[in-house]
Amino acid sequence: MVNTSVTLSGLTLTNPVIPASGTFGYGVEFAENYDINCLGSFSFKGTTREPRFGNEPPRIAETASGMLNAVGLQNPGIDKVISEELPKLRKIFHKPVVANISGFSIDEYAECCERIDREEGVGLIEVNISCPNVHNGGMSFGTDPKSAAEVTRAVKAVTTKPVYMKLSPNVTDIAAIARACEDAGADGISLINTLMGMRIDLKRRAPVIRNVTGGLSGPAVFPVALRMVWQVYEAVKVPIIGMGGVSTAEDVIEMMLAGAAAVEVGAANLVDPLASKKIVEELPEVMERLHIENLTDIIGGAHHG
Amino acid sequence: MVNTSVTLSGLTLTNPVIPASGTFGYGVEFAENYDINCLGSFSFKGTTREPRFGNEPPRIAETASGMLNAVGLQNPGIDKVISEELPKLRKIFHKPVVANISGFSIDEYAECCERIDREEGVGLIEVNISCPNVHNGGMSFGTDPKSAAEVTRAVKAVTTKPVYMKLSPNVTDIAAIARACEDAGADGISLINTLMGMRIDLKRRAPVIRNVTGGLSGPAVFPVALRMVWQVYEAVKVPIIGMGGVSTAEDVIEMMLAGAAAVEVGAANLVDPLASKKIVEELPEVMERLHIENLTDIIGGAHHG
Amino acid sequence: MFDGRFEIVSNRKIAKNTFEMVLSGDTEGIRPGQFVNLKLEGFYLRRPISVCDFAPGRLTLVYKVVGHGTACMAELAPGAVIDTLTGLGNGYDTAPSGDKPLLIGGGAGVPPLYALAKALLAEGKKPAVILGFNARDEVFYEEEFKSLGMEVYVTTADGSYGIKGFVTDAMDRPYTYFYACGPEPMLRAVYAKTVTSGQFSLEERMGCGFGACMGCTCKTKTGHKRVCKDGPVFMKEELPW
Amino acid sequence: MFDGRFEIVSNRKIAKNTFEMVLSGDTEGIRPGQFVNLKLEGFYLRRPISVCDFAPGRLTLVYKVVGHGTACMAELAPGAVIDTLTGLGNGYDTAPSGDKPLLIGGGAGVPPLYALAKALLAEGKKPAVILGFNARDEVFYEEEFKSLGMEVYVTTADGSYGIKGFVTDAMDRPYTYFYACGPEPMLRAVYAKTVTSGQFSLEERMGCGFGACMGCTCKTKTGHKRVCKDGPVFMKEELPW
Repeated sequence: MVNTSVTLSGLTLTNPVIPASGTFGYGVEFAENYDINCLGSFSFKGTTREPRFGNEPPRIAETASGMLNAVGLQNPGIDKVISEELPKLRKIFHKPVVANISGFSIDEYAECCERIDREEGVGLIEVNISCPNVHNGGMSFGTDPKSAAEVTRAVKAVTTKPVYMKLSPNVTDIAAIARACEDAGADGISLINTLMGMRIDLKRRAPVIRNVTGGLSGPAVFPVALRMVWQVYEAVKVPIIGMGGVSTAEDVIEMMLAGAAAVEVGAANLVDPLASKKIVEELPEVMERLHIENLTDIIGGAHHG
Repeated sequence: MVNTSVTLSGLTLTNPVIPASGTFGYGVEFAENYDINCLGSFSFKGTTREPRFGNEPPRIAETASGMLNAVGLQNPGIDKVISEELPKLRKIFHKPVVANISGFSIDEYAECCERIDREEGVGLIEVNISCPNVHNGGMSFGTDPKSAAEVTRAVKAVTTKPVYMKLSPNVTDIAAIARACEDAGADGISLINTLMGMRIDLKRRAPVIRNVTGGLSGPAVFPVALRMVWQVYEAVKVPIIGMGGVSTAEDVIEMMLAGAAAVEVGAANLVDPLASKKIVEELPEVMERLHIENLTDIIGGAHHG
Repeated sequence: MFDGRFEIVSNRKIAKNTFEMVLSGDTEGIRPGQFVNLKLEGFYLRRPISVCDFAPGRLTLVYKVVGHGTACMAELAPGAVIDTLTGLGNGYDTAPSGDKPLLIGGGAGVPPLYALAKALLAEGKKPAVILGFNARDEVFYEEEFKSLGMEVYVTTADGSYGIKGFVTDAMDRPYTYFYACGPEPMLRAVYAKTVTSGQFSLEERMGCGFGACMGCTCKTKTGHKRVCKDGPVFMKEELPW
Repeated sequence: MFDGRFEIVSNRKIAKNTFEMVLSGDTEGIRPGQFVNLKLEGFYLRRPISVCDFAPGRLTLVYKVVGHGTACMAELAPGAVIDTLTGLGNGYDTAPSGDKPLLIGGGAGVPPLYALAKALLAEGKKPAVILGFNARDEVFYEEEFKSLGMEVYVTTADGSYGIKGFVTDAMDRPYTYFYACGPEPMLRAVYAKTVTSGQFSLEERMGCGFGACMGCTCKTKTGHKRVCKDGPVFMKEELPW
């Protein structure tokens, strides 16, 4: 019997498969399709202090082996998430959840993280400083080491649970930003958020997405995500949650060989509502084929090659 | 009859389709398959002062809707290119060619550009300051506005033909780098070079590519390329050669609507040796379907939408 | 939501750029006004198509070729199998229809009204339908609706067939309730003209089609709604028009 | 190079992870030792496969399932059409072979030697062949070579069939020239052992397969060579081993 469990800053997951924020809502839609307790955990919809409608539609465009989204942090706001979503979630999901928090100011990040930190059932806080779809909606924080460090420090000062900073790939030097977060006390790094991209409607001669640009996700970005996980693994000592185009159990192994301690599955959930469940189920068989007994043994394994 | 001709800094091309550097050699292989004079032009293999073997193999990996390469600027060196390749080329190609020049120092860029500038048949110089596959092989110059400007100034000082700076997408602010090149006298901007990516061999538990990372190209990167062409179009006044995953005549139109005055076709040539020819042939029909009479009319057309 | 595999029985052109695809597969739980989401080879996102008609084991879709995806759909041959999510969206509520509901469809908005008409007739109601198109060569399903034994009014914008004008030019008749589906400008024109209550089916670019990605959210008087999950059918009273 | 469409006639397993695919299409200009490059649905890069046998209108490929691409190839059914580039690579030179050339193939390196053997026999020469495998269940084409009427020696690393050991353990016999194809370690062992001149076919990860991308360049005594275009066959004297 292979061992699929992994540990993130003291938090042990039965497997490394974590549906990514923004592709899994607050769990309810997927719980209608399968028992989501088979997952290692999941990262809930990026939550801000105020309720947000997000961007005007259209918010979605298709690309080769991927998609663009510019949802723009639509969410009910931290009050409703705490008063309505989390209680609903506790009924259907009995494992620690990853709380994904976004913001527009350092104070907002700190306030929301401090409040979510107190919530039962929250196992880890993922601080999204990399949303490409809202004006200074975090991405500005995630593209500069200094401000990334400031957010990290502010959040760490008011929280007790592991804090993972979710980084943007739209940068020249991802390692420098990861290092800045680690130095500022981050318990881990989560990457990549989406790559900024766009599509144009040839008939209308205008951007497909109302917001003009959107975030690219799906298998198309997997090689870029893998490269950045590799670079960050060489730059920091804290655990990494790797994501970006992961769609199969083999992708999970590849991400972990690059340095990820756990893996988030994003766009795949939108194309196949059972994607994350299937990955969890395929994992042991793929591990056996590759002669992997303990999944934790292969974290960063390709670096020693 | 639609008009497919476009103009780059006074250089008029019968159509905007230009096979990209590194996917078309010095033209010979493709001339065996079709008359390459149907092309607007083509950008020859990145040439350096010294002959280079490039990186050790394996140099190639496959990705979803794309590929990674880490050829590492293999080329016969400027002497042989001038004494052997260009004479061969003049026999089979009767249009101005785009000379792609790479280097490891500002002096090398200047020296090679000065020499290629004098060559008959060279219509435009594309300065590659963005090769991701060799240590300080240009990409270091292309990821910082100051050094990008220095290379531009050095090259402009010793050349008479239009100089286009080829930029790397592996940056936080592509617009700032494009602006720096324009301010330093660049006649145009050429983008994007490849996105840095990687793949790992699950059986060997090691990177597929010996160089560890490689440059991602193919349809997977098209939305990122389109977004950067869009951003650069809003940042500079000089013409843009857009590239990155272009595979069809419709992709050409989409790139031009984003702001490209001409378009390079890269990886598509490697999968289908006739790809560029087919795009040239499809272009008029696609223009008619989209009610485009003069291709130049749509450059940046999606910005006014 | 159900995840099923459907096999193509037939796939034929029935009007300009308009095709009818009949599939065999498990249609359990499908309701009029819902849509299915098709995974096509070579495309990353699924293609949402409204349900035109269904019976046990049989599903009929009528779709318009508008892009590469639907163009590739039109090329599919009988025997091909499509991974299909069914039972998506809320569907129509027939309860408030009264005995003479008016069905109003424009172009690609016509198909879902067919399954609705059957359901209303099965409830012993007397629905009438207005089918709006741009021109004669785009007209489809007039006979199908007639053969259900209901009043059918066809309008064409260029007057090349039926009543010249828009669906709103055929609405001056008594009705107890309405169901409208079509392009937003048409829906807004209907909204402005209708005297009764009714239901609108909206369209929006979708990511997942089952409520996860928030890609198709719209604003309503009762809050932010996901067209794919909380819709695509909305009550007239909900819409902030 | 030729760009053609080939239809699968048959595609069957002939040994462990090893399949034989027979295709119909234009084989004009194909030479022994060359390869074809297949465009498979769902994969961006083509799959280069060495030519095992060919006749007017008929092409035979023997391939090993090593990854997702070849695994999907193994699933293809007769009737499927594959966009195929043919006439790739230089191929073998039979002129210098003398009258008793020795063909040495290891695993996936065996197939191209079959077309070569036929060509040599057609020139009235008396080739012998050594087929090296890891174990009995991987052995293939022994009968095919025998039925050409030539000496065939099979080696298996585990001794489960034929001569126990590697191809080099079956080389102690007179020969005028050699042609070797297989994994590089095997080729280097052959290189070290051979007394005569000969030719090696090399393998390398390719981008385009027709000399454009410089993805498969190798170093030789006569300069940098592209395995796909200047090779895959190289003279013993060229290799810097």
